[in-house]
Amino acid sequence: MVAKFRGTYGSGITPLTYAGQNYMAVDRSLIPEILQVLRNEERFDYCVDITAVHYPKREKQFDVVWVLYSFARNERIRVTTQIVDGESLPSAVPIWPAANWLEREVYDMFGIKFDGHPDMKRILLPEGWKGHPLRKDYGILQQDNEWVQINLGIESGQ
Amino acid sequence: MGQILDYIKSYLSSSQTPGAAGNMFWVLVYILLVFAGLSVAVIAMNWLERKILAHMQVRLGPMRVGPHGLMQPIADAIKLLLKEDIMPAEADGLIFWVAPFVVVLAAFTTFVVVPFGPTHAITDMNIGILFMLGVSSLSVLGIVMAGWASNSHYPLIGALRSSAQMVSYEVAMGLAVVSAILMTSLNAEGTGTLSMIGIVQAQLAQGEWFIFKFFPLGLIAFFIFAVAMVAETNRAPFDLAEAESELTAGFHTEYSGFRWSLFFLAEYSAMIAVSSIAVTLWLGGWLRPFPNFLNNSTWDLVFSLFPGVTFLLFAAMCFYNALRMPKHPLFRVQTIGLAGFGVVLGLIGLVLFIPAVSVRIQDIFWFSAKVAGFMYLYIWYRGTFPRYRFDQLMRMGWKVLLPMGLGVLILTASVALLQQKLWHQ
Amino acid sequence: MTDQHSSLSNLDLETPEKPFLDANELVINMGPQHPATHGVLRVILRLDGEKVLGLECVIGYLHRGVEKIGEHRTYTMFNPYVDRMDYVAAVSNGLGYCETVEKLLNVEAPPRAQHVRVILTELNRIASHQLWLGTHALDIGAITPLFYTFRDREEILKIYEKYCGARLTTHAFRIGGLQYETYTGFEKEVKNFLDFFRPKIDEYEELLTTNRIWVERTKNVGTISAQDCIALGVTGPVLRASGVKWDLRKAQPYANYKNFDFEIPIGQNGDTYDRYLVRMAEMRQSVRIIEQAVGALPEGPIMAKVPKVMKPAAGEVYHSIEAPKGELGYFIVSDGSTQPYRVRVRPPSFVNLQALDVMCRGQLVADVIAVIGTLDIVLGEVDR
Amino acid sequence: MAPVATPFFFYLLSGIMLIGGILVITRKNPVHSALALIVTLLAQASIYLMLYAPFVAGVQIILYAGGIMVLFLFVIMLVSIDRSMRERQFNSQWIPGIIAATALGGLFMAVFTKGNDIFPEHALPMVENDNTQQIAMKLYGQYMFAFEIASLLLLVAIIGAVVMAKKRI
Repeated sequence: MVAKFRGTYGSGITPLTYAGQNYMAVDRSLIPEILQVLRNEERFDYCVDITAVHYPKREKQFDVVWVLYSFARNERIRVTTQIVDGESLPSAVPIWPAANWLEREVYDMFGIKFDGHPDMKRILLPEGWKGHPLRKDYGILQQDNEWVQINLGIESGQ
Repeated sequence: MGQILDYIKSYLSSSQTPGAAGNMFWVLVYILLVFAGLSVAVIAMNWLERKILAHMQVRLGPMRVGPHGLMQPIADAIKLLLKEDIMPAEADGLIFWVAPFVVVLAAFTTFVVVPFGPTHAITDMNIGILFMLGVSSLSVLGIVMAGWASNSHYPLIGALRSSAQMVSYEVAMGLAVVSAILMTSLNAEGTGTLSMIGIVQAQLAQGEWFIFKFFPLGLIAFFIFAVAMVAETNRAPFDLAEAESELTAGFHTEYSGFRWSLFFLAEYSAMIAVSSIAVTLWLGGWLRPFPNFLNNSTWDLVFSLFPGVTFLLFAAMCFYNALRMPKHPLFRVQTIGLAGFGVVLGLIGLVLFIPAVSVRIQDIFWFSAKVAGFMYLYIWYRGTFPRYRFDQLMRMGWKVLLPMGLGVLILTASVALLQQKLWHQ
Repeated sequence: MTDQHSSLSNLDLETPEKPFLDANELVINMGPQHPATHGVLRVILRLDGEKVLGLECVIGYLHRGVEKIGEHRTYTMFNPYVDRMDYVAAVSNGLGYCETVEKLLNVEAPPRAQHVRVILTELNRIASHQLWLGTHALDIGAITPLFYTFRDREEILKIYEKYCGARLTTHAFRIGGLQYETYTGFEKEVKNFLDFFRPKIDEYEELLTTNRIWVERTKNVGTISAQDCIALGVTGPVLRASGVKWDLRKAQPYANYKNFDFEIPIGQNGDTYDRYLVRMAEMRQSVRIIEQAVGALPEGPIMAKVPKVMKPAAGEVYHSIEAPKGELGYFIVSDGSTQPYRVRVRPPSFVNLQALDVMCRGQLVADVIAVIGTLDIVLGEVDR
Repeated sequence: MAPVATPFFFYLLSGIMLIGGILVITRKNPVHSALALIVTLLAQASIYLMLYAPFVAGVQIILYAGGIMVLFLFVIMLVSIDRSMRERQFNSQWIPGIIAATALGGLFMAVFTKGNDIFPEHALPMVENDNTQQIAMKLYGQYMFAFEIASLLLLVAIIGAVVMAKKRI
């Protein structure tokens, strides 16, 4: 399958394998098309998970990962792509409604925006919180003291 | 002294209820007695419900305050009286304050006409059953007032639900009641009665409890009433007005302390009141089982022993459990307490064996025993059934019980008419 | 897997039905302190009278940053933390995490450890379903099942306590196998439990399955089609009740589930009643699995050869298991150090909760409570 | 049985009714008004009882104080209270008001002075104990037709309400 994709899309796709699991790194520009094709033609009808990994030292700071599953083929695939900080991605909600909350969580935790998402706002952290906690430059004890002081009326949450 | 004795004697030999005889002193005594008895019954129900429900649910229930938690209701009452009485700042003060009293008044006033025996009622009204239904329906007002005055969403929804529910089920309830009242007119004169005492006497005269009359018509009417009365009192499985998983506690969410306990008191008295209606209308009120078939003096004696035997059984239970108490110094007080309670119950039982007492107490005993059976049913329902949804509840009231009630009413009337025709031929 | 499930679902989430009589929409807030939301879930309901036009979940009240903590702990140190997510199915969480790290390290737990893991995980599935049944029935107004299920769940917790000292957040498994050998009499006690428990399922069913009110409250309530389930990523008993015969234990067997003989119960209508039946049947299947596992418990070591200081080679792994609530996935990225570079948990409750909106549209308020109950969410896992 | 302090209770109940009636029209909060109306209706039911008409009293309690008032309260509770609180209580229509009041007062005076000619000299011989039976005999015997007509009218009203409230049946 990946070979077929390589034929179509050329060097934008790199097949990778680790611990017996296949996944492919896809160029940012190919993402909308690849996801669509995976859903419609390759029958990956179940969006298991969407998440991201932060590499602050790289130029393209973020890895965004889609974990997909096909009921018809009983097969899992991971699609990853690299984007720079501040860049946005097309939303997968029109393809998989399940992506709704998952993308919101990625936005909440990493600050990656998804274009075309129906309701792009924080999900786990309160509205108005500053910072995105799963970035590597966000300390484990760090918090939005200002928010805590205004909304909870206490000096610090710790 | 002699005068007082004469006075008491004149009462004891009277064949009328004190209200009908116009004897204000005895009316007062009766009101106090009924009030005290009701309070004791509610307290007992509180303990029994927790215990019975607990045993249905493989747990023990209250065990700490007193032996087998016997003092628990008293501890609860003290707790409720001492609790802070909270009124929400945005509440409508006067209505919030009055609402629980309205509910309690409505629930207690119904007992004016409840016949515990042929002479054991505060008064006998010409419109007895109508009065009971009317006054008990007034408690909706208190509930609506409470829900509205709390100025909060959940109480308001609870109040709306409970009033809609009560108004709907009252219709089916009324139809069932009317079909029972129709049966009272099956006598030579062809006139029935609405008086609670008259209804029971009609059953005695016809030699049949109305539940078995025109089988299965009486049974169906009784069934309709039995369902509607659970809905009327907002108890499981119709406890939508206080569904804790949906509305936290319904109309009394914002109440606390003493006023909350008034709602509690009213709920249980209302349960007892509607059960009394059911017992009076269908189960022969104060009549002992088989008053017409087993009516020689031997059977009279046997049945007059029942009250005393019941209390002796309770006493025996107390002694048995006192023996089973852990033999530990810390439990000594509890063991003695339980045994003491058993002694008191046993003494009451022995007193009830005195013929003069047992004759007078019999009616009250049978009436209470029948009502107690209903109380057990209430607890049983609560332990068994899930809760109806509101639309299902309404559908049940309007689409099942109401047509059924109408059908039973028409059938009863037709059958009664036929019988009367035959009678006159 | 038939093709009908793969067709695109036609979910239309944007246009609510026009309110009847143009009455004002009523917006009410349920929770976060509400007895029927199973924790701190806040639901904002848009109502027309008592009919739900739409709802929005507000979550995050129990957010503890488990994923962030994971990046600052070594692989071994993070193990107990995962128990705190789905705290009623802590053993399953532990199994998922340990297996994922084992994949990363390229080791496999020895057969005896695998067997014990299956026994404990399936016991945990029963315990989780029992807790679900009790609270779900309580929400619908039947108070008695709660006490029955807690009485029987106690027996499972006793086995846990004897095995590893903890009852709820057990931390039963270690990366590479087990820390503790089973205690003497373990097999006998598990067998005793199975004998004790089998009639108890009948007892629960006796109370509810044919109970008229229960059936009326659950039939055709919160119905969700198979297509919608797949589109929304809903897994676990909810998916199976919609008629999709999919269970990770069969589809992509992990641990040593392929050695055991069991069936995947499915429903047809995807309503609350079917989900109830599916979970009841799952308890029976779990009993079957445990019976087989206890009967054929192999001898041997319980720990694979795992380095004291774990330093998996750089790379990333996604592994998922069938937790009682659905697919529980772990995505771990290693950079070759002693601490995971990134731990991502794919929580079943979180994704399943998304379906609440779809399932509640057009139902009544009282049904929302039934549906929250039937989704079987644990807020600790939703918020992490 | 001898009536107990009849004048006292009559004046007491009348007083309650009057106060309740005044409260109904002067309270700004419609819920308070409705509750005051219930008090009035209950006092009225008690006066029926004093007139040895227990059946009418019972019906008054069940129908008016119980059923209708609860439905009435329903509607009121769903109405925005805040708005009606802010609205002006009286419409300053003094002239029509005075005319109506004078006319009503005149009517009462006329009835009070000439009443002896209109109404029979003494109360009808109704015994409390078979009051209900008598009403039943009259209602289902003498006035059967009127009773049936009235029930038909109510049936029409019910059907009309259902048709109006439910767009599709």
